Formats: sequence, structure tokens, C-alpha cells
Amino acid sequence: MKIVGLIIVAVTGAFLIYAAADFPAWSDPASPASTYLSPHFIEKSMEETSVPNIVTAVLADYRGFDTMFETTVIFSAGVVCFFLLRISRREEPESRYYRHVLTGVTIQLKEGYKMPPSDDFEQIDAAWTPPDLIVKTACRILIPFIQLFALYVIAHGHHSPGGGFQGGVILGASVILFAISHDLRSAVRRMSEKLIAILCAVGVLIYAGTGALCLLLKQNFLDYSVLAGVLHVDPITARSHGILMVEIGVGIAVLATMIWIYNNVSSAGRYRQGL
Amino acid sequence: MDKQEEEELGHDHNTSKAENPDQGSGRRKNFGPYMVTFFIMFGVWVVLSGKFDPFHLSLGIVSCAIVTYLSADLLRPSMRGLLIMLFRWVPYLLWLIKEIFKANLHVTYLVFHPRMMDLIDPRIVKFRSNLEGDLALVTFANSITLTPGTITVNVSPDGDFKVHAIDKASGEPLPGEMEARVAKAFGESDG
Amino acid sequence: MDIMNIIVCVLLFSGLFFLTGGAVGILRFPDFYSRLHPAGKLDTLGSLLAMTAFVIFNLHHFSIGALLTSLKILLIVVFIFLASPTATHGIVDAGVRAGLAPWTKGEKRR
Amino acid sequence: MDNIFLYSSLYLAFLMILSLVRALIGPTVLDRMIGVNAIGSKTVVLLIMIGFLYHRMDMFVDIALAYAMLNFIAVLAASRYFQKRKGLYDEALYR
Amino acid sequence: MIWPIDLAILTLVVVAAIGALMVKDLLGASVLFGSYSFMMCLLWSIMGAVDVAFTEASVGAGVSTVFFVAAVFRTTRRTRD
Amino acid sequence: MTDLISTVVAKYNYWIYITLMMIGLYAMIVKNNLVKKIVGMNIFQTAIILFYVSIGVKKGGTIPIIEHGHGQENHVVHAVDYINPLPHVLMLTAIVVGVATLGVALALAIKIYNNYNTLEEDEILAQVRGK
Repeated sequence: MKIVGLIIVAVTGAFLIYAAADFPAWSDPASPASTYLSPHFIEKSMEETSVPNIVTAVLADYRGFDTMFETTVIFSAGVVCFFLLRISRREEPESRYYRHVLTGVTIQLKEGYKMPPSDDFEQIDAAWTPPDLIVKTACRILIPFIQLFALYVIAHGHHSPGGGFQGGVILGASVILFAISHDLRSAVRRMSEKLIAILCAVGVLIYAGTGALCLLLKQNFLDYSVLAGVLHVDPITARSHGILMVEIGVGIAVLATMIWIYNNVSSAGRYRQGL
Repeated sequence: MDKQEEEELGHDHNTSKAENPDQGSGRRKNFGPYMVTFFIMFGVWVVLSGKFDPFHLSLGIVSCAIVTYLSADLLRPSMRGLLIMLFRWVPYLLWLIKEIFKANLHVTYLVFHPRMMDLIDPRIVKFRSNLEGDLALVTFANSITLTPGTITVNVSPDGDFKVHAIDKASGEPLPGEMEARVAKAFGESDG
Repeated sequence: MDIMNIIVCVLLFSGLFFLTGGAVGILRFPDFYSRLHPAGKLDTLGSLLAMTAFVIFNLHHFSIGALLTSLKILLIVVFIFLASPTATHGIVDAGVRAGLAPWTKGEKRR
Repeated sequence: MDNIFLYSSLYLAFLMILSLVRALIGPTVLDRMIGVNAIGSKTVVLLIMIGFLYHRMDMFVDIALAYAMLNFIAVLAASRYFQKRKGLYDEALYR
Repeated sequence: MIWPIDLAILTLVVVAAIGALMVKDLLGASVLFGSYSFMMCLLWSIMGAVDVAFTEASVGAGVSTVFFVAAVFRTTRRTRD
Repeated sequence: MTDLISTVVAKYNYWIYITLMMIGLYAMIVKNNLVKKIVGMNIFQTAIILFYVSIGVKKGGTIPIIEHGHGQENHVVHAVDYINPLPHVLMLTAIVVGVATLGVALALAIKIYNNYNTLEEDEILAQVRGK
């Protein structure tokens, strides 16, 4: 196998090197890639959308279809993880463990028995380890700021690097950080599985709904300039606002997908205490 | 805006379970912590954003409201403590930075010393601290990690510290002055 | 080369010096626990000094935008000061739980 | 000043090589984690330097901020592994 | 754009990639893969692709390494190659 | 000879991308462990993304965010001054989609481990044939 692999790799590499001889030299302003379409984007995007960040303008406006289906791909990745891993049926009844929050006393209930939900006791796993004090407290302080930064990134995708994808990933990372520093159960308690599933779909729906709104107003799909009538602004600003709406949709979808994948992977679909 | 926001926060009241043991079972009746969180967040937002037109400021208010709704129970500040802390923290931070400098010069000396292996003598020091409160303990632990040749290995919620010291001289003065200063910064100066 | 640039250079180079100490210390120290000392401390201080240099350099052409950018750099410092000891502590904790014995004097380097 | 930043960045890249060596040869996973953590803290400084080299500091500072916020999550996750599964070289059975 | 740093980081990237594949321990491989994505982020900001660098910073530092560690946690660390 | 050397030096980054790509491909083909294969897949993917992004680089260009913010619409923008943003757009989404597919791949690996109790490819194949 090793030999075959080496041969395949060598042949492919040789072909690529042969092809690389025809590539334009690195950082050449006159290379074909930057002479046909991109000058239009660079020179016109500010006039047409009033968005200084060209990448955001191209991402959400000129190539809106592409991004919409990328969002759909992310959504379906989350769904696939759920269907692959989630074990919904209950296995044979096993004993449950509860921990008294204030004193740390653990009690074990025999199979089938359940404790009424109360604030004093929390359900834990057999292999439960207490979260570390320093990590827990430091993360508790850091998480709100990370979330605020993520929202800032989503809101300011027009003027600085950022946008829905980055902000959504950071927001998801903050929830993942909560799950790591505390445990998965409390993270799921704050953000239930149902909510995540709904958010995941809502994100894609916001994106598609913005496009459909344009369609309803008798324009092309995802042509935001027609939103000017709804928002009472001029068409150029309307395009910038349309981009913001789309970015929010992307952010929500990415956020929910990241948390969903993490929850499923780290607990192998059982939603017990994860990593 | 404020009214709507408080309505939103009212929902949070139900969902924030008693996962904070030190907070006790007392139901939050006042919105003080929420307002403080909101204003801290808004201050940070202004620094981050750097745009002061109404559109971006309203985006900021919405974002801060969302963050307050999501995680005010994580930050849980109090108005009085915050103001006092601000005045007490500045001298502590200055002192800490001075200590960090000394610590780093010491470690750098060890790193570049040709016979480094003879100089270092790692050991684990155990002591008990009188500090109470998670935040004070964590500040103390992180300060220990940042200063002379010592790293906090383990802290129990009761205040038992285990510290890894790189040589004998580093581990000896603990808890010492630093604990007193942390206690002062957090208003626990009786300890 | 005015006085401002000299201050920036001095701060930057001292920061780089401490970062060097961190990198060399990670390589030279004998075991995992003692390696954490340079990694946790020297990198933090090196970053602090370098960031201070950047703040001063950024404020050279003063404007509101530059001031806000400098404040953001200071925010980075705050986050490093919170996150770096936490990460260090996380690694130490993992080492203790994994049952790694600390190196004591006279042993071989590992 | 540009030249100073350029050579400082090159020097930082060299320091990253040193940390990477520890990450590569480290006898245990924890040593690798130390090396990677050190690389992360140098990356933040290097990102800001690149921002100065482009003369667009206000754009690059966001990336560095995101980096400073997030680069300890990976280390925390890897250290959390050892809280659940004890043992450095081989693992206890965990179900 | 800034070719000396570009070359230096590219070399580091190749070393980190080989290291991540050579390590005989899956947890170590995922940790090294984290460092690989750190350098990728640097590389993209050197090329001036700020948005891509931002994405990689948030993804590489925040999420992908955590996914790897979680998967290794749920499976096994042992590997023969 | 000098011609060859100048070509090699001028396109140094392409050679490194090809090296990275080959490392990833080799890992995907030869490595026995599924997680290692996934790492190889990611390396391959990042090499392609690197190639795309490097197409857009322009000498003397700045980052593709127009320097004058709101209000100054009359400011003339020259395409030569800014790096080509198009590859960035394509690759930005590719990275996030890459993470999502990474999650799916890891989920598959966990599923396989639960069924066969191993991550090694040959052992899995042996178990499949044995059944």
C-alpha cells in the first residue's frame, strides 16, 4: 500500500509541477485572475452597495446564491451529525446519580427511579469530575465578552473584517467554552437541543426569507435594492441593510451548527456529560 | 428600549437555575446586576465599535441586550463592589506588574544560565489561604502563576493551595504579602 | 528617529527578549512542570511589553480612530492576562491528573 | 520603522520554530500542549506586526483580539481530556 | 506580499503538517494540528486576506481542535502509525 | 540555468503548496488510522485554499477593504491598489464548510469505532470480511 501510495503521490505531484510552470508569477497584478471580473467589484462595490469591505459585499450581494447554499450545506452537516450519532431511545434502565449542589454529597438512585427536579440537586454521571475552580471562574468572566465580541463581528462586517461566518463561529465557540469549563449538562440546560435545532433552521430561513421578500416585491431573488420601499431608505443603503440581514441569518445558522456538532460529537450522541 | 429589555430579562429569571452555589437560593428581585452588566458591555462595545452614528449605536444596544440576556448570570457583578474594586484594583495591578517584572527577570536568569540544572530545585509547596470567594481565590491563584517562579497546581474552594515552585527561594514567601494585597483588593482585609 | 520611536524600539526589543527567554526555556528545562514556568510567565510579559510598544507606536499619529485601536490592543493585553494563567493552570492540572511526577534535583532530564 | 517590524517578525518566526521543536519532540502530550500554547501567544504579537506592515492596524487588531480570546480553548479542551481519562500513555476504559 | 515572513511561515507550516501526521498518538496529532491552523491564519493575513484569516483564527483556535479532541475522547488515542 | 533558478525562486510558494498537497494526499492514501486520514484531508484542503488565496495577491496592493468609510462615495478606487477579493470570498465559505464536513467525518469515525471497536482501517476490513 505504501508503495502504491507513493507512486500515486509522485505522479500527481509531477503533473502539478508541470502545470505550475504555466501559472502566472506570484503577486503579479496582471494575472488573469485579477483582470476580468474583480476590478469591477473593487471599483464599483462602494458605489453600488456602500459597503467598504469588498469581501462582504461580494459574499452577500453579488454572490448571494453561492453563500445561501453554503449555509444550507452547513445546516445539513449539523443535521447529518445529529442523525448519525444521536441515540434517542433509552437503553436499559441504569442507576442515576445526583449531587447536592451546596454540600457536594452524591447520592445514587437505583434503576428507574428519578428525582423530582429541584434546584438543590443536579444530575451527574458516574464518571463525573468536579469542574476546576480557576478554569470555571475565569471562563465565567470571559464568556460574556467573547459573546459581545462575536456580535460586534457580525454587526461590523461592513467596515472591518468579519461577518456572519466568523461571528457565528466565535459565538459557538463561547458556548463550547462554557460546555468545556462547566459540563455539557449545564450547557444543554442553558441552550436546549430543541432550541439549537430550531435556530439552525431559522438561520437558513432568514437568509432565504430575505431573498423571498425581494421576490415578493417584484424583483429578482436576493436583489436587496428593492427593500428600499420597506425600510424607507435609498436603494444603495437598502442593499447594505439587506447584507446585514443576510449576515445575521448566516451567523445564527453557523452558531447553531457548531454547538450541535460539538454536543453530538463530544457526548457520542447520548447528551450525557461530554468532554 | 429599556422596558422591552427588562421584559426580556424577566424571562431569564426563570431559566437561570441555581447553578451558582455561592449565590444562594435567593431569587433576584432587583435588576441591578443586569443593568451593571449592560453598561459594562456597552462600554466595551463603544471601544470595539468606534462608530457613533445612531444606526451602529442601536445595533450596540441590541447586542448588549442579547449578551445580558444570555449570560448576565455568568458575570454577576454588583454596582457597589465594582466601584470599590476599581479603586482598589489599580494599586494592586501596578504592584502585580512590578512583581511580574521581577519574576520574569529571575526566570530569564535561570533560562540563560549555563548551569541551569544545578540552580533549579522544583518542589511542591502547600499552604492554606484565608481568602473567601471564588473571584478572590482565582485572582490570587492567577497572580501566583504569574509571579516569582511559582505555578498554582490546585486550588480547592476552601482555600487549600498547592503550588509548584521552581526553586527554594521562590516558594518560601508564600502566601505572604500577595495574599494580604489580594485580600485588600477584594475587601477581605481581616484575613 | 525621534524619541518616540526609540521608546517603541526599546519596549519591543525587551518584549522580544522575554519571548526569547520563553522559547529557550521551553527547550532547556528538564521536565514538564518546570517548562511551564517560562511558557506561562515569560510569554505573558513579552506580549505585554510588545503590545505596549504597539500602543505607543499607534498613537504616534493621534486621532480618535487610533485611540480606539490602541484601546483594543490594551483589551488584547487584558485578555492575555486572563487567559494565559488559566491555560497554564489547565495544563498543570492535566499533568497532575495524569499522574506525572515532578522532576526533582539529581534526576535525568526527560 | 517598517524594517524594524519586518526583522522583528522574522525573529518571532524563528522563535516559533523553537516552540514548534518542543511541540514535535515533546515526550508527552502535555509538552506538546505547552509548545502549541507558546506558538499561540507569539502568533498574536506577529499578527499585530503584520498589521503595522500593511499600515492598516485598525483592520488587523480584530483578528488579534479574536485570537487572544480563543486560543486557550483548545488547550483547555485537551487538558479536560485528562480530567476524564486518567493516564498519560494509555487510557482507562470509559463508557 | 511580505515574502521573507511568508517563506518562513510556509516552512513552519510544512514542518507542522509532517509532525501532525508522524506523531504516534492521536491526541498529540490533534494538538499539533491546532498549531498548523494557527500558522495558516498567519499565512493568510500575510497575503492580505483579512477575512479568510479571521475565519481561520476563529475556526482553528476555537472549534476544529475541540472537535478533534472530542472525537479522540470518544474513541481512542492509540494508533499504529 | 539561471533561467530555471529564477523560475524556481519566483514561484517558490507554488512548490510549497504542492508539497503540502502531496503530504495530505499521501496521508489520505497510506495512513491506516481514520483520524489521521481526516487530518490528511484537512491538510489537502488547506493547501488548495492556500493556492486560491495566493492567486489574488497583488504586489503593492493593500487589503480589500476600501479605506474611506461612510459618506465619501466620490472617492475614486483603483483596482490595482487592492488585493483581488474574489478568491477570498470563495475560500472563506470553504473554510467554514470544511469545519462542518470535519464534524461529519468525525461523527462517522465515532460511529465506526462504536461498531468495530477500532479506528485502524485494516482491522475494520478484516472484521468486515470475517463476518
